[in-house]
This record gives sequence, C-alpha cells and structure tokens, in this order.
Amino acid sequence: MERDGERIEITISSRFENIELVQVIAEHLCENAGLDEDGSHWIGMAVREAVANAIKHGNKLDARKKVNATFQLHDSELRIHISDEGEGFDPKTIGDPLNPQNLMKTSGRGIFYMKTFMDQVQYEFQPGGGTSLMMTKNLAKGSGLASSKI
Amino acid sequence: MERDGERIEITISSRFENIELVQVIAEHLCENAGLDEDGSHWIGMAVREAVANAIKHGNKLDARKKVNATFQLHDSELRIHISDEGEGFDPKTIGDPLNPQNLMKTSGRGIFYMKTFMDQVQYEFQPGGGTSLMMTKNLAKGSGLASSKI
Amino acid sequence: MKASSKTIDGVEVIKLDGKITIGSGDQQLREIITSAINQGKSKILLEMSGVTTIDSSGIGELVGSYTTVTNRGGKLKLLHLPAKLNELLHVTQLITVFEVYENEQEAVKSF
Amino acid sequence: MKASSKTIDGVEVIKLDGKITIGSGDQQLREIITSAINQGKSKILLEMSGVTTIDSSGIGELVGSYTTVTNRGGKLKLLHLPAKLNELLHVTQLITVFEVYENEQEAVKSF
Ligand SMILES: Nc1ncnc2c1ncn2[C@@H]1O[C@H](COP(=O)(O)OP(=O)(O)O)[C@@H](O)[C@H]1O
Ligand SMILES: Nc1ncnc2c1ncn2[C@@H]1O[C@H](COP(=O)(O)OP(=O)(O)O)[C@@H](O)[C@H]1O
Repeated sequence: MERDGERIEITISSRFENIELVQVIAEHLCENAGLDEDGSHWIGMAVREAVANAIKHGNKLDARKKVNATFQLHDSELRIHISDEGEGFDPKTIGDPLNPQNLMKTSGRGIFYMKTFMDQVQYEFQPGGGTSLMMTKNLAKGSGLASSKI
Repeated sequence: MERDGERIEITISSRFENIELVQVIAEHLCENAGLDEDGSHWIGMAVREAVANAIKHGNKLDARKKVNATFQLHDSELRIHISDEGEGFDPKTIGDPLNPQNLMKTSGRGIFYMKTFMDQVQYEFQPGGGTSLMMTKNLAKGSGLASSKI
Repeated sequence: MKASSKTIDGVEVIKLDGKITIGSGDQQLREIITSAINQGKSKILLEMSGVTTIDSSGIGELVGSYTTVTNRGGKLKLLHLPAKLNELLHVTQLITVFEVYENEQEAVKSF
Repeated sequence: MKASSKTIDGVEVIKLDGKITIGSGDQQLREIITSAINQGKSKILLEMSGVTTIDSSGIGELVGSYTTVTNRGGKLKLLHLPAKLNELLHVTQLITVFEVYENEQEAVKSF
C-alpha cells in the first residue's frame, strides 16, 4: 500500500473544542486509507473518547497542558497513540458498563466504546506522570462496529 | 476570548493526500473561533497552498521528510507557521501571476493566493536548510476574500 | 445542539438537533429536561433524527435524563434514532432501557 | 474527480465533479482534455457546478486546458461556476480569459 509508513502527529491544548480536530484527522486518515464512512466514523469515535478522557481526567481541563496524538499506518494496521500530562489511573479499577449495577450510570462508557471499535486498547503510565494510550485497528479486517462486532 | 493562547501543532509526511489533514485543522480552528464557513474556507485554502508547496517544492515529495504546521491564536490573530526540510528559494525571484506575460502560465499562483487570503505572508530560511513560512490573519477584521479584498 | 418542542396530546415532543458531546450539548440536554420537568411535563418524547454526533457523555446524559424523568413519576421515550446512535445504545445494552419509536403518532399514543 | 460527458449540437459538454487539486484531479483533467481532443472534439464546454474544491494546481490545469484546446483551433468555455471558483478566477484576472455561461443552452449556442 502506498501509504505505508505514514505518521501524523498532532498536539492540542486541553479544551473540549479541540477534540474534534483530532477526530477529523483520524477520520480523514481512515478514509484516505480506503475505509468507508462508517468504519472511519467508529475509529473517529474511539479517538474522540480517548482525547476527551485525556483532557478531562488526565489534564483536568488545564488548557496549558497538552494532549498529543500520533497516527501510524503500517501495512493495513493503524496505530493510534494518545498521551496526556495527567496523573494516570489504575485500569483494573474500571467497572464494566454492561454490569447491571452500572447500566444506569451516567458515565463510564468511554473506554468500553474504544474497546468496541478498536482491536486493541492498551494503557501505559509514565514514571513522570502522564497517561499513554495505544489503540490499534486492522483496517483490512472490515470496519468497526457494524461488520465485526454485532 | 476564551480560546486565546491556543496552540495546535501537526506534523505530516510529504504526501499530497495529507494536505487535507492540515487544511481541515485550519478550517475547524477558524470555525471554532467564530469565523463563518467562507472565511474559514479561504484560510484553509491558503494553508492548502502552503502545505502543497512544502511537499512539492520543499521536500520534493520525499515521504520521509516532514511538513510541520502550527496554529496559534492570540486575541483574534491567527498565526500559522508551516515549515519543510527543503532547500528554500528566493522569494524575490517569484513572478507576479497578474503580469500579462504570466497570465496564461499553468503554475505560479500559490503564493499569490496565500497573500490574497491572509494579512501577512512571510518566508524565512533556516541555515541548515528548510523553508519556514509564517502567515497571519486577523479573524476579527472580516473574513477572507469576499469581504476584505474584492 | 438546538432543541425545539411542541406538545401533542399532553406529550412534550422535544426535537434535538446537532451534537450531544462532552462540553457541548451534554449539559444543555440536562437543562432542557430539568426545565421541562419544572414546567410540570411528565410525558417526554425526544425526537432524535437531527442528532448528528453523540459520544459517551451524550449517552450518559440520555441515561441521566431517563432517570430524572422516571424518578419524578414521568416517562421519557425516544423517537427516530439515527443508525449510529442506535448501535451505540445496542452495544451498551441501553437499548433494553429505552422505549424507542419510529412513528410519532404511535409514540405519542403509547404514553 | 469524476467526469461524464454528453454531446449537444456538436459541443462536448463535460461535467466535472469533485476535487481538482494537486495530485488528485489535476492530471485527470489534463487527460480528459487530451482524450477529447484526440477524439476530434474541438468545442468543449466544462460544466463546473459539481467541483467541490479547486486549488492553484487545478486553476493552472484549467488554464493549460484552455491553451491546449485553443492551440488546436478549438474552443473551451465554462458553465456554472461555483461561487468560490468564480472568485479564484477573478482575483487572478483569469476571468477575462474564460468565457463563462450560466445557461447550458446559451453556452452551446455560443460555439
Ligand atoms: N487519560 C486518563 N487519565 C486519568 N484517568 C483516566 C483517563 N482515562 C480514563 N480515566 C479513568 O477511567 C475512568 C473511566 O473512563 P471512561 O470509561 O472513559 O468513562 P468516563 O470518562 O465516562 O468516566 C474515568 O472516570 C477515569 O477515572
Ligand atoms: N516551500 C518551498 N520550498 C522551495 N521552493 C518553494 C517553496 N514554496 C514556493 N517555492 C517556489 O516558489 C515558486 C512559486 O510558488 P507558487 O506561487 O506556490 O506557485 P507554484 O507552486 O504553482 O509554482 C515555486 O515554483 C517554487 O519555486
């Protein structure tokens, strides 16, 4: 594929209005890589959730703190890396939103959506603070939710 | 304005398909800042021309070479900085596309369009090679072409 | 996000348009529901066809709206779900919580 | 970019749709014009209403097309310019070069 080895990087300050900037990059990249509108949309949504968490829970809406996103395309694998300057968290403590006692909660579905739309979702925490999230998606396998998960 | 001090940075490899990624960032930022669709479009077009030049004339389509774009918003002034890893050029040698002898040329209108849509267009060349372009636009002054230049 | 409402046979039909996402639309939705309830409305039908984007915060706010209305003895139902919103409610099993209609008349009658 | 064509009274009406930008659409436009000329067409009307984006490369390619057709003794005219393309031709004074029509019948008759 001609776009192999592609790497795009974007840095934003921690404002909700900027989420969309990272989301459109993700969607455009996916469409450039030949994914259909739906497939691109679901990946864009995973990115939206990841960036929202980085801004809200990571950087706690401090606009001086940055969120960095990189997109890499190798063969047909898209790797998305999103990092913030926050204090991290323990992914093991995150509840399952499908658990009946969580069903009616007003939050707690962001990571679940990321896992639904992406093949892999993996957190790493830097010693100096900061959350680093790596998500991957094989674009050749069929796009997102409708075709692969339902 | 609440978005003062905003800074967005994006790095792409030198492929024409990536021009649009930088363009959409520009357009979204302008719309977020309250500019109308037309005004945002013209700024997006100036960015498109600048990135196309960086890819084509600067990095000579070498996909390993990067183009970097930063967008900064201070008060209502948008500063856009676009740099490549090319060998630079002498802006004084660039012809005027309105000159009758250039009118029918098939190229040479990119910088002219940038100057039409932006308030300031300024080139700098790094000692180690590389072209650095700074464009500014006062978003409060009315948007782009239709209202300010024609 | 924009909202407009009309009353049909005692049912408050609120049409939501645009984004219901974090920081834009999510709080608005809460305010809309709160104000409807404060005006004594207890039968609320959200017309969703104009919702262009929703994220987990928007979904959470829909759940919160449902709970708020139900706790006050009212009913909140959904009309005309866009395909993507439908899928988002499906994967989170929230589709089992909401009554969803494809026809306004039918939806209004069901209250 | 996509192109489709029809012939009306000996005029080749070519409808261009999509982007005419660097690396996508600009070379295509050149090929379309070359192939029309090679097929002996000399009256060419480009229907532009479906052109969503054009950049300086696309504008340059339009100028190149004009020159190619004119040099072969033919004529190239434009129909239904979108507002933004119109402005791009205005600021570069290229609007003085092209004959532009808003009505297909009129445009066809003018050849
Ligand atoms: N980047 C992050 N930095 C710190 N904490 C995070 C981050 N991302 C997620 N979390 C934690 O994980 C929890 C679950 O996240 P999520 O599933 O997206 O739901 P929600 O954001 O609605 O709480 C958050 O409430 C937060 O405590
Ligand atoms: N980033 C750059 N690096 C090197 N040369 C450049 C760059 N940008 C512009 N130029 C030079 O300036 C000329 C004019 O550019 P422009 O007005 O955009 O027209 P065009 O790209 O159609 O030639 C180019 O042909 C090129 O020689």
